[in-house]
Amino acid sequence: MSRPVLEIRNLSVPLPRGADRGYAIEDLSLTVAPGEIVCVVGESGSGKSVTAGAVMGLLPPVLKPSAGQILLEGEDLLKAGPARMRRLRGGRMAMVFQEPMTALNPALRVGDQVAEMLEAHAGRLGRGARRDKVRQLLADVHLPNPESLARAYPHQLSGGQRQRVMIAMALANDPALIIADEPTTALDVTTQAQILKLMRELQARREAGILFITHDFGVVSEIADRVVVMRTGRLVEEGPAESVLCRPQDPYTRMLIAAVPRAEPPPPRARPSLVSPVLATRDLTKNYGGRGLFGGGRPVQALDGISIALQPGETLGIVGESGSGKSTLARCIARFVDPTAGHVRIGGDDIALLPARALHPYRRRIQVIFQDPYRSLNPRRTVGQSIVEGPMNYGLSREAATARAKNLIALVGLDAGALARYPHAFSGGQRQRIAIARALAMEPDVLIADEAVSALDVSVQRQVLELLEAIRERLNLAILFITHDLRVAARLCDRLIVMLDGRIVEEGATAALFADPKHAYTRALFAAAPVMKAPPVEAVP
Amino acid sequence: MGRFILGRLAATLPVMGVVAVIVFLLLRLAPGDPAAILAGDAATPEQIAAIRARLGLDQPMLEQFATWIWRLVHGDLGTSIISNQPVGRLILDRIEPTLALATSTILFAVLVAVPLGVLAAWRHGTWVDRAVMGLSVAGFSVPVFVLGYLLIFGFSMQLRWLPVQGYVSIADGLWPFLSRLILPTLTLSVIYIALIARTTRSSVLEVLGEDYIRTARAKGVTEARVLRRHALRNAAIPVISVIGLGIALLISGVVVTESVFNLPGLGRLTVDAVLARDYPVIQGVILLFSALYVLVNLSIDLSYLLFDPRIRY
Amino acid sequence: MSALDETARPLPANDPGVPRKRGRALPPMLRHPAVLAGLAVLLLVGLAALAAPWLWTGDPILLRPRLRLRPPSEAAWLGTDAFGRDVWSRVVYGARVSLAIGFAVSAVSVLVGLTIGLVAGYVRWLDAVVMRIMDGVMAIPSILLAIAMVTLSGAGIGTVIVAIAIPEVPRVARLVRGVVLSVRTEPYVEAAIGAGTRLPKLLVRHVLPNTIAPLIVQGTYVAASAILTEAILSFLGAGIPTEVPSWGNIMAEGRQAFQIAPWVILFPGLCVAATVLAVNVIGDGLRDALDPRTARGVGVR
Amino acid sequence: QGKPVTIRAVMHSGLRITDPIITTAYIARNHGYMIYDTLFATDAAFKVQPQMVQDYSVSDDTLTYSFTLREGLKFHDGAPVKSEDCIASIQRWGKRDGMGQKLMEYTASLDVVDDRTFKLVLKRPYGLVLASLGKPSANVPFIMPKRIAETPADRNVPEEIGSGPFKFVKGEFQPGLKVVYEKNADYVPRKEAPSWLAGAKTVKVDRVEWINITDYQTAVNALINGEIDYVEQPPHDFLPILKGASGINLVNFNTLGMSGMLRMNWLNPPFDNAKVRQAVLLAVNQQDYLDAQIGDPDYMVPCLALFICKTPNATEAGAPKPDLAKAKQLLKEGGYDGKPVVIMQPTDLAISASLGPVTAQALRKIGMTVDLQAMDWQTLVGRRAKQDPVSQGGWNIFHTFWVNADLLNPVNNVGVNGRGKAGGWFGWAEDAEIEALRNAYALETDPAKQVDIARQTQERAYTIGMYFPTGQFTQPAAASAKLSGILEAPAPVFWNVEKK
Ligand SMILES: Nc1ncnc2c1ncn2[C@@H]1O[C@H](COP(=O)(O)OP(=O)(O)OP(=O)(O)O)[C@@H](O)[C@H]1O
Ligand SMILES: Nc1ncnc2c1ncn2[C@@H]1O[C@H](COP(=O)(O)OP(=O)(O)OP(=O)(O)O)[C@@H](O)[C@H]1O
Ligand SMILES: [Mg+2]
Ligand SMILES: [Mg+2]
Repeated sequence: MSRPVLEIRNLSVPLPRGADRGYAIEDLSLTVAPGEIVCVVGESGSGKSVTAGAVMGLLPPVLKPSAGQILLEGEDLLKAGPARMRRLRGGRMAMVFQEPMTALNPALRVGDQVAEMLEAHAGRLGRGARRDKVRQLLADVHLPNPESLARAYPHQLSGGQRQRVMIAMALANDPALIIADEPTTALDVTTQAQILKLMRELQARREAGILFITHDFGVVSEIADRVVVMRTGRLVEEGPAESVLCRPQDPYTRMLIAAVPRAEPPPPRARPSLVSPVLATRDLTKNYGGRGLFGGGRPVQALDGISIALQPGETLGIVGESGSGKSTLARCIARFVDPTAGHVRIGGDDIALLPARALHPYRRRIQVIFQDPYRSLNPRRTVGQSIVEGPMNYGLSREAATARAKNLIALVGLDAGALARYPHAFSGGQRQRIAIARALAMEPDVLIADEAVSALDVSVQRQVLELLEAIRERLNLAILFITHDLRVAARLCDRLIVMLDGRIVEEGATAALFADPKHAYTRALFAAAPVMKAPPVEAVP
Repeated sequence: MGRFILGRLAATLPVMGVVAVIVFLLLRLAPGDPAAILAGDAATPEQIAAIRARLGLDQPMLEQFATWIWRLVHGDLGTSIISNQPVGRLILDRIEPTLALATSTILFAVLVAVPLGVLAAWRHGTWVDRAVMGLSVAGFSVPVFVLGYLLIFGFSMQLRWLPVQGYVSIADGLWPFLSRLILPTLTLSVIYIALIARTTRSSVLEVLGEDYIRTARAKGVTEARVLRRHALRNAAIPVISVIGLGIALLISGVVVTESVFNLPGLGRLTVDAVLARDYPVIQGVILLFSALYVLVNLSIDLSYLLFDPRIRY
Repeated sequence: MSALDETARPLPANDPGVPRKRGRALPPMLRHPAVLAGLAVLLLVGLAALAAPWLWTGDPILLRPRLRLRPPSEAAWLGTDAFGRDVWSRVVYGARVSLAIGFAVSAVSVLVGLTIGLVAGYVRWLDAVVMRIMDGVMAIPSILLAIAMVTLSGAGIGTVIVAIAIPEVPRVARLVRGVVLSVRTEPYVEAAIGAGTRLPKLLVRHVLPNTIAPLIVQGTYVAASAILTEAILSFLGAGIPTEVPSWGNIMAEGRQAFQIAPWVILFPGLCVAATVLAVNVIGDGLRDALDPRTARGVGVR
Repeated sequence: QGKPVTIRAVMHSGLRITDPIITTAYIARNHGYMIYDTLFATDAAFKVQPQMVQDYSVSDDTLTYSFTLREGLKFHDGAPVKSEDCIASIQRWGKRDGMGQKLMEYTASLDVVDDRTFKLVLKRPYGLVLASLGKPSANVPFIMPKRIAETPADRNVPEEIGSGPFKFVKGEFQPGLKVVYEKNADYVPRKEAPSWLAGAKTVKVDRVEWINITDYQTAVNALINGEIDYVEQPPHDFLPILKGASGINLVNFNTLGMSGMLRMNWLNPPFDNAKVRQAVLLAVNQQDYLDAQIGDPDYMVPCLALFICKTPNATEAGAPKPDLAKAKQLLKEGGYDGKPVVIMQPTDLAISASLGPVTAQALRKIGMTVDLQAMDWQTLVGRRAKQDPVSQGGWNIFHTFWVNADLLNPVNNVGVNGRGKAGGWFGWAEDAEIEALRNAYALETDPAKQVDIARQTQERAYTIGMYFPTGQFTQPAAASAKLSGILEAPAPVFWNVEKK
């Protein structure tokens, strides 16, 4: 094998004092050969981004590498001066970031942003030549209509298109090394699949080494030549993709791999007997916008005649790409927004068009768990206060509510001391448990989980899903489970609904749907999902 | 877009209506009687009453208000009670110095403050940052008139570089015009510089933390370019809106600065009018100032279009 | 006068990136030497104001026309003013009034603005009406509004406070309304709605606390600018009556004699500058401490 | 001929009302002296001298006055000055001015004899005909064209046209800011040397600009810096600076000076009681006022003569001497109940602003409760006209000041007007005895007897507590050394002034 494009030797980056551990990364060594894709995986906070930042020389000032070497084509970057680093950045190494929404300057045309890469490095290129090159690059990443697209602003592009622009930008000067820090995490599955395909294709053509950071083993199995697993700043395992995925040595790796949801539905449970549904909607419609004297914004039909029914003890999954109206449906049912038309029945009563005042008795019966665990708890109130608030609103005494909170906090797997603490003292997964406890405290009939696990690490995700499963069993709850991730849906749901553009395009029992998706969109969704090709691994051998 | 502008213009009407009502009520409830002022030292109550009647001040308030608004809608700001001149003409006579002072202040302040603010943000946490911020806080701490006196004392009385007071129209020569504008501009811009520099700093600081700045740096673009092309433009909106909101501050400062430097502008016209209870003049000028404020802020809203392509009305 | 406060934008309801212990917002700011100095100055001035009668002061309004405009001496440390009153006594007693004005104006404008902002932010149909009125008040040049109001109700501390506070109200209201609008879409607020919490409780428990940090910051700026505005009102002849010494009216009365008796204007001027500076510095410190965005690291190797 | 010679002057206030008949504002009077001429004028010896009038004669029964105008008098619009113009002007002035009203009361007819001659016939002998027509201060009977003088007496004249030594430049007039006058080339001065307001009004410059600078600090700095030539009333605190500055002269043009006045409201308690008023007069000390107001002994004239020291009517008869014990006793006798006394203090008028606090301190010393209310001058002007009780926006005490020329005798000194609510001056002092004395003074034609009546008037005024004179003072103007020939006069005049 030829000389590696990137070689990190015994790199350590200390954390500032007061952090939860001493080093962001500690004694890390890894190499990337030309034409190779090296995936760095690890849970959140394991030091993946810091590694990328250290290579690019883009660490925040508080983080300074204290030991080791970073060799880019043999040159030690830690010894390079600012001017030299500037030359290398974008020249010999380039980076693609996680958030395509924010990584592009919203005020500049994308073509100019790509061209800037050329201006900064290939200064000799004339204006016209630059324009041609930009067009070429945009075409290379399969952007339609490169000519006109170059004149667009970032907000006029979809997330996938933006990520393609970022990749085009990275490719502009034929770098030896491309670092991609979770480039697909923010995209929906179909787009993610396209981007991954693109990266493979480019890498095959260009012979650049790619350091690909991700926390998703599905992605790893799709793209990696070699895998590096990190945990709390240290390298725990490394090797060819094949061997790490199929024969993980380190228990941590095994645990990670085991946590990856399989895209196979578990065997169908005994369906709850058909009683009258606890929740049903009929022809639910919601239009946004078009309001106001002078018209505020374009009108959007977010929901278009949705009819669903939910039995006690049943879990109904709703999948669909971003913007398909899943959250809107949840919010209409919970009456955080007012539906435009249609019916929402709780028990027998239609609450769709009730005025806010009259809603009070019904609120208790539907509870929502939100996507963002960091924003769904009031940071200024203790966990206990947050949990007892609802029951007390419905007349429970403080003592009784507190007793109930204690039970629930135990039920969700936290100790009673948690009640006295504030949300910031908990991790994302723990917060999501607290949110579940809060919802359960209301003794609801229906629990709506809107992307309740999407923001969590796979390992944590798995725990929360298990919790929901357990609760469903114990309390005979009806759950409306909203997700964009088919694998997650497959694991939990009895029935699935596939949404597209505010409409239901397909509906059926989970297993049946997986076995034989009817609608083209559903099939596309299945095809795109990154799937672990390796056989299942038990967490504990 | 045209629809949007029209809509926004229409939305300024209620605001101006509120201003009109407030100003009118405030004045009519105020003690002090222009009739008594006109009547003078040796006047008898009957004379005062006669003058009140002639000025229409004995009419019910609602009627007075209706009359005023009716005339206003027809472009008639009324006639000064004291000097008998049409308010429109008084304002026209006085508008030039005020505009000159305000414009030069804004220009000067922006030219000084924006680079300072960017510098402070770029050198965040260093002594440069602290010095710039310290100075601009200090700028907020000295009463305008004290600063004015100090500048006159230093530059006019001791150094004799610049005239103490007065205004010369630009039509009568550039240097005479400028020389009389320099000190008032300096005096008035201090607060404005402080305001803009602080906003620029915090806005640029915020933008510098954005992902696309990291992207730009990852491209190997020079720092100067990062600041100019990526940071400044995206930081512009808060800065521009503070310039607009600061117009109110500026107008307040103008009132004081004009009396310290004897600039025959609108600020003094208003203070004089308030002291003389010259209702039509006060109403006219305040309405004008408010309209100016509203329009400036409207055009600033529109200027966002230039800076942020995401905004599409 | 403090459009400056527009820089004090509402803070994000919480900040996922940097977990922070509750109540820890203040101490880091205390570590800033400038903020410490500001607090020290403010404390000093505040103590002096409280202890005015024991600080070797005489009657601040006692006229001794025969001793007018005497330079600082043993008898009158800071000299005398145009009425022969002792400048030291006036400045020390003036601290009471000026601080009271700063405090009262910020309290009044914050309280009124908070109420208006909360209501406007939460009661949809009131919002448009109330905010138009606020826009109207904001469009009127504040100094002119204040002059007009002082001449309206006669000079007095109360009037001056109200006159300075009213133009500040719309700014506070807008700030609060902004916070409310952003907070009301927070998931935890929706969760509370879902838990059946009714409006008043919702506002007090979940919305109000978010406004406190920006309001404290805003309040300090308002206080600082109120002290200055009072001076300007006095300068324009619409300030606090001369029998109630305030830094503003001491300076305004002394400006006549600026060149022959600079001490009359110098000492209160220094006090105003130092106090306003101190309050502003504290405000900046608070803002930096309370706003996680400024704490975010920015840099390049 | 090069650039026009221009005097730039900062007057005590901005000119807004250009009609010197409808307002008593001194700035309007000064403006009047620029563009109008008078039939008679007072000279430095307080003698009334003909000005526009060539000759006049008085019939033996002293009832008929006949006036002949000088030849060649022309208004600025080119029309000759005729008798009808003078009559119309006198009649309009007679509706506004106190002395004018009195004169009209006694006038049977005013008739044109020919273009240059007119006749005034009295109903009964009246001693102040010439003194009225030659009245030096507000309101001065200025002569305007008939068509303008026919403007109703409560309405500003539409045009500024006179026959005086300067012409008003309408196009450059900015109310409250700037007034421009140019030399009236057609003006024919008298042959006599100028003396006070009488004699030759010879204009020696091309233009005079009055610029209003509200901030005296700035005005004085501008004068020192050579940007302006003249400051009419630099506050006394600036005089040491001006004395020290090179190229500046202090010109005490109004040697007669000015006086401050403490005025109580007779309608409201406690000052509806003569004993309480008396107590106030005994509590206050003129020297305190002068010290607070002026400070510099060179410019203050302690003087308790109500009709002004160093003038024919000067006397200290009846003047109170400070006596706190007696004051306290009178206060008790007067039944003062401790209710706060409202003193209005005009903060924006430097020269009157300093009087209020002094009074407040004096009244507190004898045990009165004082509410010193700060306000701007125009609020004061509005409020002092209110006859209501204090609780309804009335008042107890205010201070003002006068040019001494306005106080010289019982008839023109409004402070001793005793007509109460029926035509009295603010404060509404009411006293039949003093009114009788004033009438006697007006009708008396023998100067010696007039002096005696004036003395009695003063004694009576002090006894009943009509007002307290807070002291006389002079107010020099500051002028650039380039100016010469500034005349002494009770008003600042710009004829005879040369600029190098
Ligand atoms: N600017 C910073 N200041 C202090 N500590 C930091 C900073 N940035 C990162 N860290 C710390 O460094 C460690 C590694 O963080 P890093 O961002 O590399 O994690 P990651 O593996 O990329 O996680 P994720 O999957 O969430 O992106 C974490 O403990 C984090 O708290
Ligand atoms: N408050 C709103 N005002 C206007 N349009 C809205 C609003 N909320 C959602 N929409 C629009 O409604 C549509 C459906 O949005 P919704 O949030 O329900 O999608 P989603 O399926 O939950 O997507 P995601 O997976 O990204 O959460 C989208 O086009 C969105 O832009
Ligand atoms: Mg990361
Ligand atoms: Mg959603």
